[in-house]
Amino acid sequence: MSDRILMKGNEAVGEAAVRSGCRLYFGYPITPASEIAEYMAYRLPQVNGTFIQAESELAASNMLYGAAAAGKYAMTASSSPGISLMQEAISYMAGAEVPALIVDAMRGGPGLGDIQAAQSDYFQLTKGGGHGDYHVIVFSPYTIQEVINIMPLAFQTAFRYRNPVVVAVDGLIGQMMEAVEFNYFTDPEEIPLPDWSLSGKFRHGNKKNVNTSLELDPDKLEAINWRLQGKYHEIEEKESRYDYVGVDNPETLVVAYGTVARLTISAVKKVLGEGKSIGLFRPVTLWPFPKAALAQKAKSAKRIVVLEMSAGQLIEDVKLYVYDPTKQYEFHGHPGGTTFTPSEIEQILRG
Amino acid sequence: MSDRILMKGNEAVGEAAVRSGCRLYFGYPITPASEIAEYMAYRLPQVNGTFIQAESELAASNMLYGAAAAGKYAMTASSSPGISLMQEAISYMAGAEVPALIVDAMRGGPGLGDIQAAQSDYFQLTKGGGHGDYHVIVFSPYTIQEVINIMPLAFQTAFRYRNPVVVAVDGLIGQMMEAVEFNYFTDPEEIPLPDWSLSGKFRHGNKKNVNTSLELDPDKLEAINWRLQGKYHEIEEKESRYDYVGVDNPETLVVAYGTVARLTISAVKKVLGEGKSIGLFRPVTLWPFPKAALAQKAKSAKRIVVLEMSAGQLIEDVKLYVYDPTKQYEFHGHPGGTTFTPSEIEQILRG
Amino acid sequence: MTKNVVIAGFGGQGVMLMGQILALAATEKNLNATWLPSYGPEQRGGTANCTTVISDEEIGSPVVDTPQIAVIMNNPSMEKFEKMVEPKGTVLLNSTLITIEPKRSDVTYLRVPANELAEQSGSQKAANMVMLGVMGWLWKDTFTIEELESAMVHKVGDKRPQLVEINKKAIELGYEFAKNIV
Amino acid sequence: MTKNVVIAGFGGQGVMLMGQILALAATEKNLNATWLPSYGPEQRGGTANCTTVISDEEIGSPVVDTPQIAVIMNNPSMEKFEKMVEPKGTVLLNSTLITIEPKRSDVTYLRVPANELAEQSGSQKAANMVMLGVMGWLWKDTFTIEELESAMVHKVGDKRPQLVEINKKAIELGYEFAKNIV
Amino acid sequence: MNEGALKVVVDEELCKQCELCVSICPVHVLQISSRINSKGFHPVEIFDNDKCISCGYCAMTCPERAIAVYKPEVERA
Amino acid sequence: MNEGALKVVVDEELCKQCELCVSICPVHVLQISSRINSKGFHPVEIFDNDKCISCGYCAMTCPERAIAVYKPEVERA
Amino acid sequence: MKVVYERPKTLEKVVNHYCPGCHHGILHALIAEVLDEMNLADKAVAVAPVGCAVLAYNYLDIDWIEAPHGRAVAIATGIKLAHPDLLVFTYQGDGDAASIGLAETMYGAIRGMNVTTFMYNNAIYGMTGGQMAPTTLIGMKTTTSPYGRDPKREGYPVKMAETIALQGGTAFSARSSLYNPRAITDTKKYIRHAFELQMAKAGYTFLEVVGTCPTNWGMTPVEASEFAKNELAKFYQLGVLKDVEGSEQK
Amino acid sequence: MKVVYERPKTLEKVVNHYCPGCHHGILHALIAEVLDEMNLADKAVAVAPVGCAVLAYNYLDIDWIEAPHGRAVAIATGIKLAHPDLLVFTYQGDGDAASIGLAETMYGAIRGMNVTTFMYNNAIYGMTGGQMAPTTLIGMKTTTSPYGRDPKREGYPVKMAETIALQGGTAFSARSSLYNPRAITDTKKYIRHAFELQMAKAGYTFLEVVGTCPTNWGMTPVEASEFAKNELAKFYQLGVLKDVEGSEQK
Ligand SMILES: Cc1ncc(C[n+]2csc(CCOP(=O)(O)OP(=O)(O)O)c2C)c(N)n1
Ligand SMILES: Cc1ncc(C[n+]2csc(CCOP(=O)(O)OP(=O)(O)O)c2C)c(N)n1
Ligand code: SF4
Ligand code: SF4
Ligand code: SF4
Ligand code: SF4
Ligand code: SF4
Ligand code: SF4
Ligand SMILES: [Mg+2]
Ligand SMILES: [Mg+2]
Repeated sequence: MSDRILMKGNEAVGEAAVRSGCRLYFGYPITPASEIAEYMAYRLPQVNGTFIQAESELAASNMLYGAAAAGKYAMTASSSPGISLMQEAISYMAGAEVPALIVDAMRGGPGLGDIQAAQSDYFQLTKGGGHGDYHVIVFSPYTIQEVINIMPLAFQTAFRYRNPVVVAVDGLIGQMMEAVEFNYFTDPEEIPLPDWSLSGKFRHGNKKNVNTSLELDPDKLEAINWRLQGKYHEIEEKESRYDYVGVDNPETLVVAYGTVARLTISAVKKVLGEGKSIGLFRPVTLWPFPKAALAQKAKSAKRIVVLEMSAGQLIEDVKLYVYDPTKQYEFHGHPGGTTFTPSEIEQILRG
Repeated sequence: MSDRILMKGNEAVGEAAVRSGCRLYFGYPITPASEIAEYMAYRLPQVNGTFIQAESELAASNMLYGAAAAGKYAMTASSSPGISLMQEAISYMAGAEVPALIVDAMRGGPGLGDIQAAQSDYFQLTKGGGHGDYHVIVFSPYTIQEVINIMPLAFQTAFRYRNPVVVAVDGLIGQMMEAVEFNYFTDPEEIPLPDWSLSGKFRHGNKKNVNTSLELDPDKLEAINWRLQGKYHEIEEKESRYDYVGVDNPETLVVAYGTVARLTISAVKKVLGEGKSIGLFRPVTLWPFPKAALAQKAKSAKRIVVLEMSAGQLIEDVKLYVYDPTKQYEFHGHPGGTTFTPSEIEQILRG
Repeated sequence: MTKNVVIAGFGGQGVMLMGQILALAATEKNLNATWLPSYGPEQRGGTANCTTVISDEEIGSPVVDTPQIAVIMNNPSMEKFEKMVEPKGTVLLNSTLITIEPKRSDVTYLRVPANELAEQSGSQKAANMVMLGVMGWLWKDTFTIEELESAMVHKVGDKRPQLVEINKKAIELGYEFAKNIV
Repeated sequence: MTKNVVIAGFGGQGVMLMGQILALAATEKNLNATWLPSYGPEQRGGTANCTTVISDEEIGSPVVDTPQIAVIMNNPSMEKFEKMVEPKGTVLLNSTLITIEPKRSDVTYLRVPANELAEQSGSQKAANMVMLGVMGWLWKDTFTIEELESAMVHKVGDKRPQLVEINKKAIELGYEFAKNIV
Repeated sequence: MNEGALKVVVDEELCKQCELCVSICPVHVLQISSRINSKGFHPVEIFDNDKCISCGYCAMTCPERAIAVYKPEVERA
Repeated sequence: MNEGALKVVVDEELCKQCELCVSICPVHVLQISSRINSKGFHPVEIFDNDKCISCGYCAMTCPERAIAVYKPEVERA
Repeated sequence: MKVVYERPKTLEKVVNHYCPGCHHGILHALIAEVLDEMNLADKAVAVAPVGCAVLAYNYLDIDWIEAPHGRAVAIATGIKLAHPDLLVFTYQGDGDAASIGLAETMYGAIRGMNVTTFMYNNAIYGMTGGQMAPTTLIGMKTTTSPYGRDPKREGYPVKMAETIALQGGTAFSARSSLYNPRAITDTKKYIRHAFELQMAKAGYTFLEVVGTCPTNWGMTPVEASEFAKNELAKFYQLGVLKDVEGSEQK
Repeated sequence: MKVVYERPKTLEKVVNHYCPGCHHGILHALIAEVLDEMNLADKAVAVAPVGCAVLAYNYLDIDWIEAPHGRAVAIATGIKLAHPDLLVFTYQGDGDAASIGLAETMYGAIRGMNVTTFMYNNAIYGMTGGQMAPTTLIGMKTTTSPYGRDPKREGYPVKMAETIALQGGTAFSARSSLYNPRAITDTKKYIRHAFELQMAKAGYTFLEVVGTCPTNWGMTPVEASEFAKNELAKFYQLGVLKDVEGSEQK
C-alpha cells in the first residue's frame, strides 16, 4: 500500500500544520472551517500540543497574536465573517511584525450569507481589511495536495519576514476529499526560538524584548511604515508565486485562482487540445501578486478572461497589473457560494 | 453678528448630525474621534435624543445596525482600529441593506500606531474591509464646512439606497476649529419612517418585516448579490462626486482628497498664479469613485501626481481609472500620522 | 482513465459514505480520487449528494456537471439528477423508493430494489451498500469486489465493526444483482 | 489679507486658548479663521502648539510651515519654532522663561516679560493673556483690543467668570507693553 | 356531549415523529401511526380517545405544535 | 551611627511634586523644595532628618519611586 | 368541545427546520403563546441569533432581525432606543449569548436595557455540528472536546443566569427548562413575567432555558429530554436568581 | 545605614509618562518589587493594555507585549500556552478589562488560565481624556456622562472582582487599593499571592486595584487619594472575593 491517503481538505490543513511543527491552535467554530478545529482538538493532544476553543474570533486571533509573538508556530482558522472580526488583530500583528498563520475558508457573503465556497474576500485579504498601510502574505492553494505543500512554507515565510500569513482556501477545498501524500514531519523542538520572542528574558540573553505596534511620534511612525514598505517590497520581489498551464504566447489568457483555477484546468486542457492558443495563469500568492509574471504572460494575449467566485475583485488587479487598455478584458463571476461548472467554463473559454 | 461660529471639526460632525435629524448615537471613545461622542453625550439629551456609550466598537456598530434597521437616522463614529472592529457589522449591514452612518476619523496605523491624522484606510473603506462583495458609500469632506454640508446628504443617501455610508475625516479635520455656518435644521419627526423599518407590525400595515443577510440557497444568494451589484452600479452612476480647481486641460493633474486636498489647494493656486498648467482633482466620494470625471480631466495631463497621507492606496485607483500607461504617475505619501507641509507640496507641484 | 459518479439521496441514506468508499478503493489502488459533498440549503434532513471522480491521471475538476453515472436514492434526487447524466451514461436507481418514471432514452437505467436487497443482507439501512455493490460491478475493471469491500472495512470497521458483515453481504447482493441484469 | 501665527509652549501654559481666542475674534469680525492644535507625542505634560490663520478670503491650508509670527512660551519651543518663522517675520518670546539666545537676524524679536506682567494683572497664569495683548497690538488693524477682549469673554466667561477681569487686565498690560516697545 | 369527536387532533404534515408526546401522555393513548407524511415521518395518532383526559400535556410538549386538544363540555347535571 | 546622613534621599529628577509623600508622612518632615528639575517640578526634600522615623511610608507611596529611605543601624548597647 | 390547546396565532404555520424533538420548537411556541395572550405581537421586534435558531424569523409572525453571531443584545438595544414603546427580545443560543456575545449580553444587564433575552442552553453548538459550548458539562464529549470536557484543558461551564443576576441593571434573571409539562409551564410563566417587567421599564430581563440537542447529543428526543432533566438541570439549577419585583430570591 | 526602601531593580530608571500623583506608578512599583522578591523578572512576560498604561513596557525590565484594546487576557493566554513555565500577567485599565475586553477577561476566569490580571480601576477612561468607564460611580460627571452618571441612562457600575469570583476557573479574585501605606501593603501581598498561585497552576488570578486619576477627576493628587478612599473604596469594597487556597472568603 502506498503512503497516499484519502483526506478531507480541512483535515489536511490540520495535519499539515501539525507536520509543519505547529503545536498551538486557537479557533472558534464556523462552517465551512470547523473541521480544522475539530481535527486539531483531536490531533494536538496526541502530539503534546494545545488546542483552545476561543470564546470568539477576536479572542482566537489575539491568542494567536500572543503565541506567535512568543516565537512559536501557531495558527487559527475561520471563514469570512470570522475573518472580518480578526481585522484589528491582523493590522496589529502586521504592525508589530508577528508571524501568525491564519487559514480562511471563504464562504458566500456579505453578512451571514451562506456556507458555500466563495472568493469574495479577495480584497479583504489582499488590500488590507484592517486599518493602516500593511500587507499580509496570502497563499491560495488550489488542491488539497497543494494545501499540504504550502503549509510548511506558509509558516516559514511568516517567520522569515515576521509577517502574518493567510492561507486562503474555500468551502470546496475544505469539504472535499482527495488522495494526498505527506512527505514531511518537522519536530517542533528543532524549530529555533527566534531571539525576538517573548519567552522570558532568560531565554534570550537577559535583554528585554518588547513587541508593540505603538509609536506616538508621527515622524518615527512614518519611518517604521517606510521600513515596513521596504519589507513588503522585498516580499514582492522574492515571494510572488504563480503557476501557468498553456501555450507559450497565448492569445487568450485566463486568470483564476484556488478552486476556480482547478475547475478551469480541465477546460483549458480540453480547448488546448482543440488547438486554441490559450493559457491559464494561476496566482499562487494573491499578495504578493505575481505582477511581473502576469504582465509577461499577458503580452501576447488579446483577450484576458478572469474567472472568480465573486462579483469582480481579482479582475481589478489583473487590469492594474497588465495595464494595457488595448486588450479585451472579460470577467465572469459567481458571487454568493455558487461555483462554475466545467462546461460553463469551457463555453466561456471558447469565447 | 453673523451666524458663523467657530467650531471644532468633531463638534461640527455632532451638531450637523443633530441638525440632519439624527437622535441616536452609539459610540466608544477613541482619539481623535472622542469629541464627537462627547459632544453628542452633551447635546442629544437637550433634543430628546439618546447617546449611548457602547461597551466596544463591536457593540456600537451593532446598536447602530439595530437602530438604522428600525428606520431611524442613527450613527456611530470611531477611528481606524475601532473601524476595523466594525467590519463584520458593516458587511452585515451592506448585505441586509441597512442605512447606517459611520464617521471615521482616520489615524496613523497599522495596529495601535499613533493618534495623528492619516489616510491609510482608503482601501479598508473603499474595497470592503469586511467579507463579501459589497460597497459602502464613502464621503470625504475636506473642510469643516464641507463636513456640515455633507452630513445631511450622507443620511439621505444612506436611506435612499438602504446602504451604509461612511463619512471619512481625519484627526486634523476633527481637531481643528474653523468659522462655519449651519443653514439647516431638520425636525426628526418630519423624516418619514420607511415601510421596511423594524418598528412593530402596527406601524407598517400589520405585515411583518424581516431584516436579514442570510440566504442559505446559493443560487438565491447569487441573485441577491447581482441585485446588490445593480444597486452599486446605480450609485456609481448617480452619486459620484468630485471637485476640481485649475485650468481646463491641465498638463499636470494633482489628485488628493480630504485634508491633503485642502493642504494642496493653496499650493495649486500659487503655481497656477505662476502660470503652470495644473489642476487639482478632489474626489468627494471615495466610493463611488468619480472615475469618469477623473479619466476626463486626466486626458490632457502628461503628469499625474497623487498625494496621500498613506504609503500609496489612492494611487492604485487613480492608475486603474485613468488607465493610460503613457502618462507619468507620481506618488508622494506620508504614512503614519505626519502631514504634508504647504511648501513641500509646492515643491512637488513645481516638479 | 477517468471515471465519475454522482450519488444523491436523503441525508440519512448514506450517500456520502458510498462516495467516500469508492474514492478510498481507488486511492488504495494508487489511483487519484476526489470526493466532493454537497448539502442542500436545509441544515438537517433534506437532500444531499456527492461526486466521486477517480483517475489514473491528475484530476482536474472535482465538480462534474454531466456525470457518467448517477446513483439516485429518492424521488427529489431523481428530479434533479436524471437530466444531468451524460448521454450514453447510466442512471442507477433505487427502485424500492423511486416512483418517478424515467424520462430519457439516451441513458441506460438500472433499477435496483436496494432496500429490499438490503433487508436480505440483514438491515434496511444497507441500501447504500447494495448500490455500492452495483457500482463495484460497473467499475469492476478498476477494482475487484474484494478491494471494494476492503475499502468499506477501512472506512467503517473501526467505528462500527458490527456493520461490517451486513455491509459485505449487501455489497455482494448488489454485485450479484448487477451481474445478472447488466 | 491672510495672517497667521504659531503659538507654542508647555501643555499648561494656555497656548491653545490663545490661538482659539484669536480665531474667535476674527470670526466675530466675520472673517474666516482656522485654529489647528498639535500635541507632542507625550499625552500629558510635554509641549503643545497651535496655529491660527485668519483671512478675509477662503483659507487654504490651516497648516503653516513658515508662520508670520511665532509666540514662544518656553525653551523647548524656542528650539523648535524660532527657525520656522518666515524671513522678516516676528518672534514673540516670553522673556521670563526663555533663556535661550535668539539666533536669527532676519526676524524681529519681541521680548515680553509675560509672567511678570501677568503677576501684575493678578495671576502668574495669565501670561498667555499678556501675550494675547501683544498679538492684539500686532494685529490691531484686524480687530480692536475691545473686540479681542470680548472674544476672550465669550470663550472663557461662561466656564470661569472669575478670570475675566484678570485676563482683561493682562491683555491690556500686554497691549500697552507692545505699544511702547514696537 | 360530542362523544365521537377526537380530543386530540394531530396536524400530520407538521409531525416529525419525535415521540415526545407519546412519552409524556399520562394515560398512554398516543402512538406512531403507520401513515407517512410528505417529509417521510409517521405522524402520531390517538388510539384511545375515551381514555384521554384532555390534559393538554401532549400539545404543550410538542415542539411542532402539531397537536390540538379539546375537552368535551361538561353537561349540566 | 552615621548621624549626619539623610534618612530620606529624593531623586530630584524623578519627583513630580505630587505631594503624596508630604501628605502621608506621619511626622511631617517632608516639604516641597524651592529647587526646580528639568521637567519644571519642585522636588520634595526632607527638612527634619532627626524626626524622621524611617517608616518608609513616603517611599511606598511615591508613584515615581523617587524616594529611598534608610534607617540608622542601632548601636549595641 | 372546549379548546384545551390550539396552535397560537403568532406561530407561523410552517414546518420548521429543527430536528425532530428539539426543544427550540417548544420555546418558540411558548413565546408565541405569551405574545398572543399579552396582545403584543404587533408591537414586538425579535432578534434572531446565529445558531440553530438563525431562521427563527420564519416562525413567529412579528418583526425580526437576524443579528451577527453574538451581537443580538446590541442590536436589540439599537431597536429599543429607536422605538421605546416596542417589546424587544433576543432569542439566542448558549454559544451566541455566552461565548462570542458574552460582553454584549452582560452589557444588556449592566446597562439595564429594557429588552429580554432568551438563551437556549443546550450545552452544545448545535448549528455548526456539535462543538463544545461554554455550557458543555464537565466530561461531555463534543467534536472539539473529543476526550471529554476537562476543566484543566477546556475550562469550566458558564453559569449565565447567575452571572447576569449579579449585574446592577438586571430586573429579572431565571433559569427554566422544557423537559416536562411542569417545566414548560414554569418557562411560560417566566416569559410572561419578563415581558411584563420589560414593558414596565424595570430593566434587563434574562431567561436561560435548558433545552436539548438530540442530534448532536446522539440521543433520541425522549432520551435527550431525560438528559436535560437528570444532568443539565442538575448542574444548571432551575429557578429565579433575581427578580426586582418578587421575593422569589434564591 | 540599613536600607528601608530602595527603588526595585526591575523598575526601569526612567521618568514615566503618568501625571503627577497618579497611582499607576505605585502599582507598577509594587509589581516590580514582587518580581524582584520572587526572582521572577527573567521569567515574566507582561501584557500592556491600551489605556494610560499603554507605555508600561517602558517601565519594567521584563518582556512585554502591547495588546489591542481589551484583548490583553487573550494575548496572555497565547503566550502562556506557548511557554507554560513563564509568569504571564496583564496590566489593564477598567475600560480595557471590563468594557471592550469584558469577554476576554471573563474567559480568562472561565477557562481557568494560569495568568494574572491587574485591573486598575480609576472609574474613568484616563488616556482618552476622561470619558465614562464601566466603573464610573453613579452621579459622577465625565465627558460622556456630562449630566452625571444616571443608571437609567448610563447603566450601573460593574463590579469586576465579584463577577470574576463567580467563574469556575478563578483561583483568586480580590480588590485592593493604594491610597495609604496599609492599602499599599495589602495590594503587594495580593500581588505576591496571585503570582504564587499562578506558578502553582491554580487557575486564573485577578486583582482589581482601586486607583486614582487626578487629572480627569479634576483633583490634586492628595484629594484624589482621599476620593479613592472615601468614595471609590466605599462602593467597591476591598478584600478577597475568592481564594482557592485561603479561607479569607467573604
Ligand atoms: C462570527 C461568526 N463566528 C462563527 C460562526 C459560526 N457559527 C454559527 S452558529 C454557531 C454556534 C451556535 O451555537 P449556539 O449559539 O449554542 O446555538 P445552537 O445552534 O446550539 O442553538 C457558530 C459558532 C458565525 N456564523 N459567525
Ligand atoms: C479599538 C480601540 N477602541 C478605542 C481605543 C481608544 N482608547 C484608548 S485607551 C481607552 C480607554 C482607556 O481607559 P482605561 O482602560 O480605563 O485605562 P486608563 O487610561 O483609565 O488607565 C480607549 C477607549 C483604542 N485605542 N482602540
Ligand atoms: S391530552 Fe393528555 S391524555 Fe390526552 S393524549 Fe394528550 S397527553 Fe394524553
Ligand atoms: S410531539 Fe409533536 S412532532 Fe413529536 S411526535 Fe408528537 S405530534 Fe409529532
Ligand atoms: S520615612 Fe516615614 S517618617 Fe521619614 S520622611 Fe518618610 S514617611 Fe516621613
Ligand atoms: S511622592 Fe514622589 S513624586 Fe510625589 S512629591 Fe513625593 S517624592 Fe515627589
Ligand atoms: S442541531 Fe440540535 S439544537 Fe439544532 S435543531 Fe437539531 S437538535 Fe435542535
Ligand atoms: S490621565 Fe489619569 S490615569 Fe492617566 S496618567 Fe493621568 S492621572 Fe493617571
Ligand atoms: Mg447551543
Ligand atoms: Mg480607567
